[in-house]
Amino acid sequence: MSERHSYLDAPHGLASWLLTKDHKRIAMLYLISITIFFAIGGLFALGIRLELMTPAGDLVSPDTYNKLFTLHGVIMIFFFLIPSIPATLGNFFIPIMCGTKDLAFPRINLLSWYLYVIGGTMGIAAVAFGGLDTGWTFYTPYSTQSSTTSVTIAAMAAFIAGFSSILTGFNFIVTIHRMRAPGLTWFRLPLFVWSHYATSLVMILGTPVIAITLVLVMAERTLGLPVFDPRVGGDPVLFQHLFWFYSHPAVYIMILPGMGVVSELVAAVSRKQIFGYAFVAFSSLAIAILGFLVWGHHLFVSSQSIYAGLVFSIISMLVAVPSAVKAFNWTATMYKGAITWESPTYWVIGFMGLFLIGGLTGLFLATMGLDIHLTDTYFVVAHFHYIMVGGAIMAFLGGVHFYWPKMTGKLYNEPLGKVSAVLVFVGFNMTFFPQFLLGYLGMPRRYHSYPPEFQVLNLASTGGATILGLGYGLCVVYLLYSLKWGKVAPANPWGAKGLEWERTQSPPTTFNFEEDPIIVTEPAYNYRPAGTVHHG
Amino acid sequence: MANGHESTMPGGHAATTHDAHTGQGHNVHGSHHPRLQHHFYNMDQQLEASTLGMWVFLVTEIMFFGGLFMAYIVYRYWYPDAWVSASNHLDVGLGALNTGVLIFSSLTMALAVRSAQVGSRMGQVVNLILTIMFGATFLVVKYFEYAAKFTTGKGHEDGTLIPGPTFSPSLPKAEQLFFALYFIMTGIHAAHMVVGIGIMLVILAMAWKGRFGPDYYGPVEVSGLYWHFVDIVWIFLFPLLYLLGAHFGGGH
Amino acid sequence: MSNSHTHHIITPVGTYVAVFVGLLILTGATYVVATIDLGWLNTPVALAVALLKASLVVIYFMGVRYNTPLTKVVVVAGFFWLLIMFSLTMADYVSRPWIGVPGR
Amino acid sequence: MATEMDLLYGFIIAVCTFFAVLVSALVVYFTIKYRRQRPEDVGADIHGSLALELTWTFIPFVLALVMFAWGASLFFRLATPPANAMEIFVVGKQWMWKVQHPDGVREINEMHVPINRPIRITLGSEDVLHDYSIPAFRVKMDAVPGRLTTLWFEATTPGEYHIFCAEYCGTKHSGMIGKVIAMTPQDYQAWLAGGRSTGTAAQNGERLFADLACNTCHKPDATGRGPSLHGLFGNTVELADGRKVVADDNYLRESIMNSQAKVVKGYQGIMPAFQGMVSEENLMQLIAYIRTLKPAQPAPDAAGK
Repeated sequence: MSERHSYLDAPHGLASWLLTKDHKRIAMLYLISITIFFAIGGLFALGIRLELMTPAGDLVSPDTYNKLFTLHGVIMIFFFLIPSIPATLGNFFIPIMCGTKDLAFPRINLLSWYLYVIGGTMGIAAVAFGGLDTGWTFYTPYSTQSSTTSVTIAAMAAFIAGFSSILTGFNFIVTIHRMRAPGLTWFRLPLFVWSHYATSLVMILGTPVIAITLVLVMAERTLGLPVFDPRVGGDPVLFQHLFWFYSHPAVYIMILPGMGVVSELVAAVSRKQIFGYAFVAFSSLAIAILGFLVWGHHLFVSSQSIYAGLVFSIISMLVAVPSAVKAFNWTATMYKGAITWESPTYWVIGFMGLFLIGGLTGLFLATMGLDIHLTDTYFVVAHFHYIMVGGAIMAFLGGVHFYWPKMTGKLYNEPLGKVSAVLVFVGFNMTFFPQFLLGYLGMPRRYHSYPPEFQVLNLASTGGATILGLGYGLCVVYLLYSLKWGKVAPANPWGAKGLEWERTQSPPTTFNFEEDPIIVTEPAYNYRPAGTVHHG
Repeated sequence: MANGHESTMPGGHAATTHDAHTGQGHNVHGSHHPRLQHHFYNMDQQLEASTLGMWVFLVTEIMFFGGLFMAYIVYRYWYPDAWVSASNHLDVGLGALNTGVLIFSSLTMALAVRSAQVGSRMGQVVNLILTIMFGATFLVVKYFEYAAKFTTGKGHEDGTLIPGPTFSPSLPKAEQLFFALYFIMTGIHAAHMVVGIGIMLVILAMAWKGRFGPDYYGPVEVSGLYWHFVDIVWIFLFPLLYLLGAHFGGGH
Repeated sequence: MSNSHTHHIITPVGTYVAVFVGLLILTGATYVVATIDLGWLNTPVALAVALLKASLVVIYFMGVRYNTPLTKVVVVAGFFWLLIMFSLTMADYVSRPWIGVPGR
Repeated sequence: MATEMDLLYGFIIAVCTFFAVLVSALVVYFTIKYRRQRPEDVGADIHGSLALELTWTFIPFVLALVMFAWGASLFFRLATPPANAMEIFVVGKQWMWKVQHPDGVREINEMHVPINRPIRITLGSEDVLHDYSIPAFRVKMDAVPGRLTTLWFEATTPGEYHIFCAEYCGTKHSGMIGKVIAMTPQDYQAWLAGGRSTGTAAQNGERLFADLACNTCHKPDATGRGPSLHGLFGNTVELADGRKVVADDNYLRESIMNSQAKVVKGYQGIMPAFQGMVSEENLMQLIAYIRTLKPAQPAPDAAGK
C-alpha cells in the first residue's frame, strides 16, 4: 500500500480538528476528552478510598464525602463510561468495518462531541458551584426538596450529555443500515458492529427517558412543578421507575460495546473464526432487548409491588443466559486457536475473569430474597464495578491496546502493556473483591463513616485501588510516550483479519480506503482461507 | 468504481454510481448532484439515510414524550376524580381550535414537500409560509390559554392554577399534579413548535433560493417529518388533557 | 430492501386534502363523543380516535405508505417500547394492593 | 429466615464458583496449550456447534429459574408478616430513627425487641427516602415519604445488632444508624416497665382524634358529616366514583393527609387535607387508633363505610 497522508496530518491546524467532520478525528477528540474526565472521576474515587481507610469520618466532612461519591458516579457514568467505547473505538471503526468513508451524518457526529463538551463543562461548573450531593441516581424527593447543591446544573449537564449519546447511537444505526459497502451483508459484519448496533438501540430508546426524567426534576426544583412530590400525592417511586428504565439499560450501553471489542480481540489473538458467530451476534440483541425489561430489580425494597417484582426478577435471570452464551463462545473460540501472548491477550483474559465474576454476582441481586439483604450495600458497589470497571474499562483498554497502532500509527512498549494489564487486574480484584464481603456483612453504600469491624476489608480495598491507579497511570504514560517516540506501526501489526486491518493503512487516510471496498466474502475472522494447509 | 478524490473537500463531489445495497451499478442522475455529500454513493442513498435518520430521531422523541405520558397514566390511575375536575379548568374550545390549526399546518407542510418533489418553487414558499403562520397561531392561542391559568378564574376564584403556593387552595391537592403535567407537557410541546418554526424559516430561505427540486428535497421532507410528529403529539394531548368527559357530565 | 425509487412516488394533492378533511372530521367526532357519557368507554374511544388520526398523519402526511419496510419497523418499534414502559410500570401500580393488609 | 437466606446464598455461590472456575481454567489452559508457535500460525477452522450452543443456553437457563423460584418464595415470606407479629412503628427523619412501641414507649436510634417473637415494623418517613436495614436479620425496607411500608423479622439470640439507613438521605446518612437490642421476653417486659410511656399508640391516637376535631364529623354511627370509621380497617370501601378500595394503612394515611384523593360514596369531599399539619408519628398513632375501632353495631353497615 502506497504511503499517503493519514487522517492525522492532513489538513493541519487546531481549527481543522475542532471543525472536522472526519469520524476518526472526532473519535480522537472523544478519546482525549473522556480520558480527562476519567482522570477527574478517578481523583474523586481516590478521595473516597482515602476517607474510607479509617472508620471515623475524619479526612473530609460528610458533605464533601457525599459530593465525592456523587461526582465520581456522575462523571464516570455520564462522561466516561457511556461514551467510552462507542464514541472512540466505535466512532473510529464502525465506518471502516462497514466499508464506508464516514458515518451517515458527519456534522451530527461533531455536534455530538460538542454537546458532550458542553455537558462536561456544565458538570465541572456544578462542581465549582457547590458540587452535587444527591448520588448519581438523583433520587427524589432528596434531589428536588432537600439537597442544597447545584442539582439543576448537574441534571442539565447529564441531560446534554444524554443528547450527545443519542446522536452517537442514531448515527450508528443509520450508518449500519444504510452505509454498508456493496456485498457487506449483516452476517459478514464484525461482531463489534453488531454489539454497537445493539448499544445504539439502547441509546436511542432509553436515553430520552432519562432526559425527560431530569427535565421533571429540574422543573420541580426550579419551577416548583410537583411531579414526584409526595406532599401533593406524587410518588417518589415513579421517579425510580423512569430513572431505571434508562439507567438499567445504560449498563448495557457500557458493557455491550466492551463485549464487541472482546469478540474482535478473542478472534484476533487466537487467529481463529469466532465460535458461534450468530449466537454471539444475536445474544447482543437479546441483551439489549431483555435489558429493557428488568429495571424493576432496582426497586425490590422500594415498596414496589412484589408481583411486579416477580416479573422483573425472572426476566433479570434470563439476561444471564445470553451473557453466559457469550462467555462460553469466547472460551470456545480459544480452543485450538493460535494464541499470541501479546498485550491484547492479557487485557482480554483479564476482561473475561472480571466480567465472569461481575456477571455471576448479578445472579445474587436478581434473586429477590437475597437482594433484600444485599441491595444498597457494598455488594452492589462491587458487582457493578466488576461489570463497568472490570468489564467495560478492561475491554476499552484492551481495545485501545489492540487498535492503538491503527489509530495512531505507532507501536507502544509491549512489555509495559502486559505489566499494566497485570497491575490493573490484580489491583482491581484487591479493590473490589473485599467489597463483596463488606456488602454481605451489611456495610451500606455511600457511608462516610462505618463501624470499626469493617476496617480491615476497607483497608485492603484502598490498597488495591492504589495498585489499580498505578496500572491506569502507567498505561497513559507509555501510550502517550509512543505517540512521539514509538516505532512506526505497519498496516496490520497483529496479522488480523478485517477491513480495518487489511484494507487501510496505519493510520488510515481521511476517507479510509484507497478505493471503495466491494465485499465478496466475510472480511472479519476469515483466518482459514480455502486451500490453506492446517498447521495443527 | 474508484473515485480517486481522496482529497476532496467535505461536501465535495467524489461519487460513484452504484447502489449501496444491491451492488448493482446504475446511473440514476447521470453526473453526480452538487448536493451529494462525499460519503454517499448517490442521491438515493443520501435521501434514504436522512429519512431513516429522522425516523430514528422521532423514536427518541416518542420515548421523550413517553416519560411524560407515563407520569400522566400513573397519576390518572391514582386520582381519576382530580383528573376529571382539573380537566374542567381547561378551555376545550381553544384546545379544539389549536387541534384544527395544527391539522391545517400539517396539510400545508405535506403540500410544501410535494411542491419540492414536483419542483414548484412558489408552491414551496407559499405552503411553508402558511405552515409557519399556523404554527405561530397555535402559540398565540397557547399564550392566551396559559395566561388564563396564571390568575384567578371561574372554578378557582381563590387562587391560580399554577402548582405551588398560589394554587387555588379549595381544589384537591392532586390537581396540582395534573397542572404540573399540563404545563410541562404542553410547554415541551410548545418548545418543539418553536424549534419547528425555526427549522421552517431556514427551509423557507433555502426554498426561496430555489435549492430544492425533484432531485433534492431531503431537507424539506425530513423537517416535514418532524413537523408532523409535533402535530401527532398534540393529537394525543388534546383528548388526554382537555376531553376527560366530565365537562359535559360524563364519566371518565 | 425495497426499490430505492419508491420514495419518488408523489402523493396527489387530492389525497392530502382528503386526509386533511378526515382529520378535521375526526377531531369534531372526538369532541362530540366526549360530550356523551359512555362510562369507562369514553377514554378508550378518545384514544382510539387519536390513534386513528395519528395513523393517518403517519401513513399519508409522513409518507410511511411509500417508505421502506425498515421505516415501518422503526415506527412500530418506537410505540412498542413505549408500551413496554407503560405496561411494566403499571404492573407495579396495579398490583400494589394485591398483597393485602399486613398483619391480617 | 437468616439461615434460610444463607442457604440460598450458599447455593448460588456454589453455582457461580463452579462456572467461574470452569471458564477461567479453560481460558488459561487454552492460552497455554494453544500458544502460537510460529508468527504465521492460524487457529483451527471451527465455526461453532449447535449442540454446544443449545447446551450452554439451556443449563444456565434452568439454573437461573431455580434461583428465581427459590428467591421468590423467600421474598414472599419476607413480604408477608405473620398475623401474630408484634407491631413497632418506626419513622425515619433526617437523620434519626424514631421508634414507637405498641404500649407507647418511645426511643430514638435504638429498638428493644423480645426474641422468638415476630416483629412487624410499620415504616414511614418524615422527609426523604430512607431505608431501615438490619443486616443481621437480612431485612431491609425503604421508608418512603407519602406512604407506609412494612418489614418483619424474628430475633432468636439476645444481643445487639446494627441498624443502618441504607438509602442515601443526605449529610449524615452514615450517622443515621442505631442498634436493635434483642432481649428475652422477661427482660423486654422489664425494660418496657422502666420506660416512660404516655399511653399506648392507640390511646395517643384517640387523643389526637379529639384534638384535631376529627370526631366532630366521624361519629361512631353513620350520622356524622364524614363516614363512620368503626369497623373500617381492613374492609372494602366504595368510593364516590364507584371504585372499591381496601382500607389499609396507606388508604387511611392518604385519606388523612390528602383527603380529597378518595372520597367515600355518599359523602362530600369537604374534609381538609392534614398534609403538613400531622407528623408521621402522629399519623401512625391515628391509624393505630382507627384500627382499634370495632363496628358500632353488629349489623353490617355497608353504606356508612
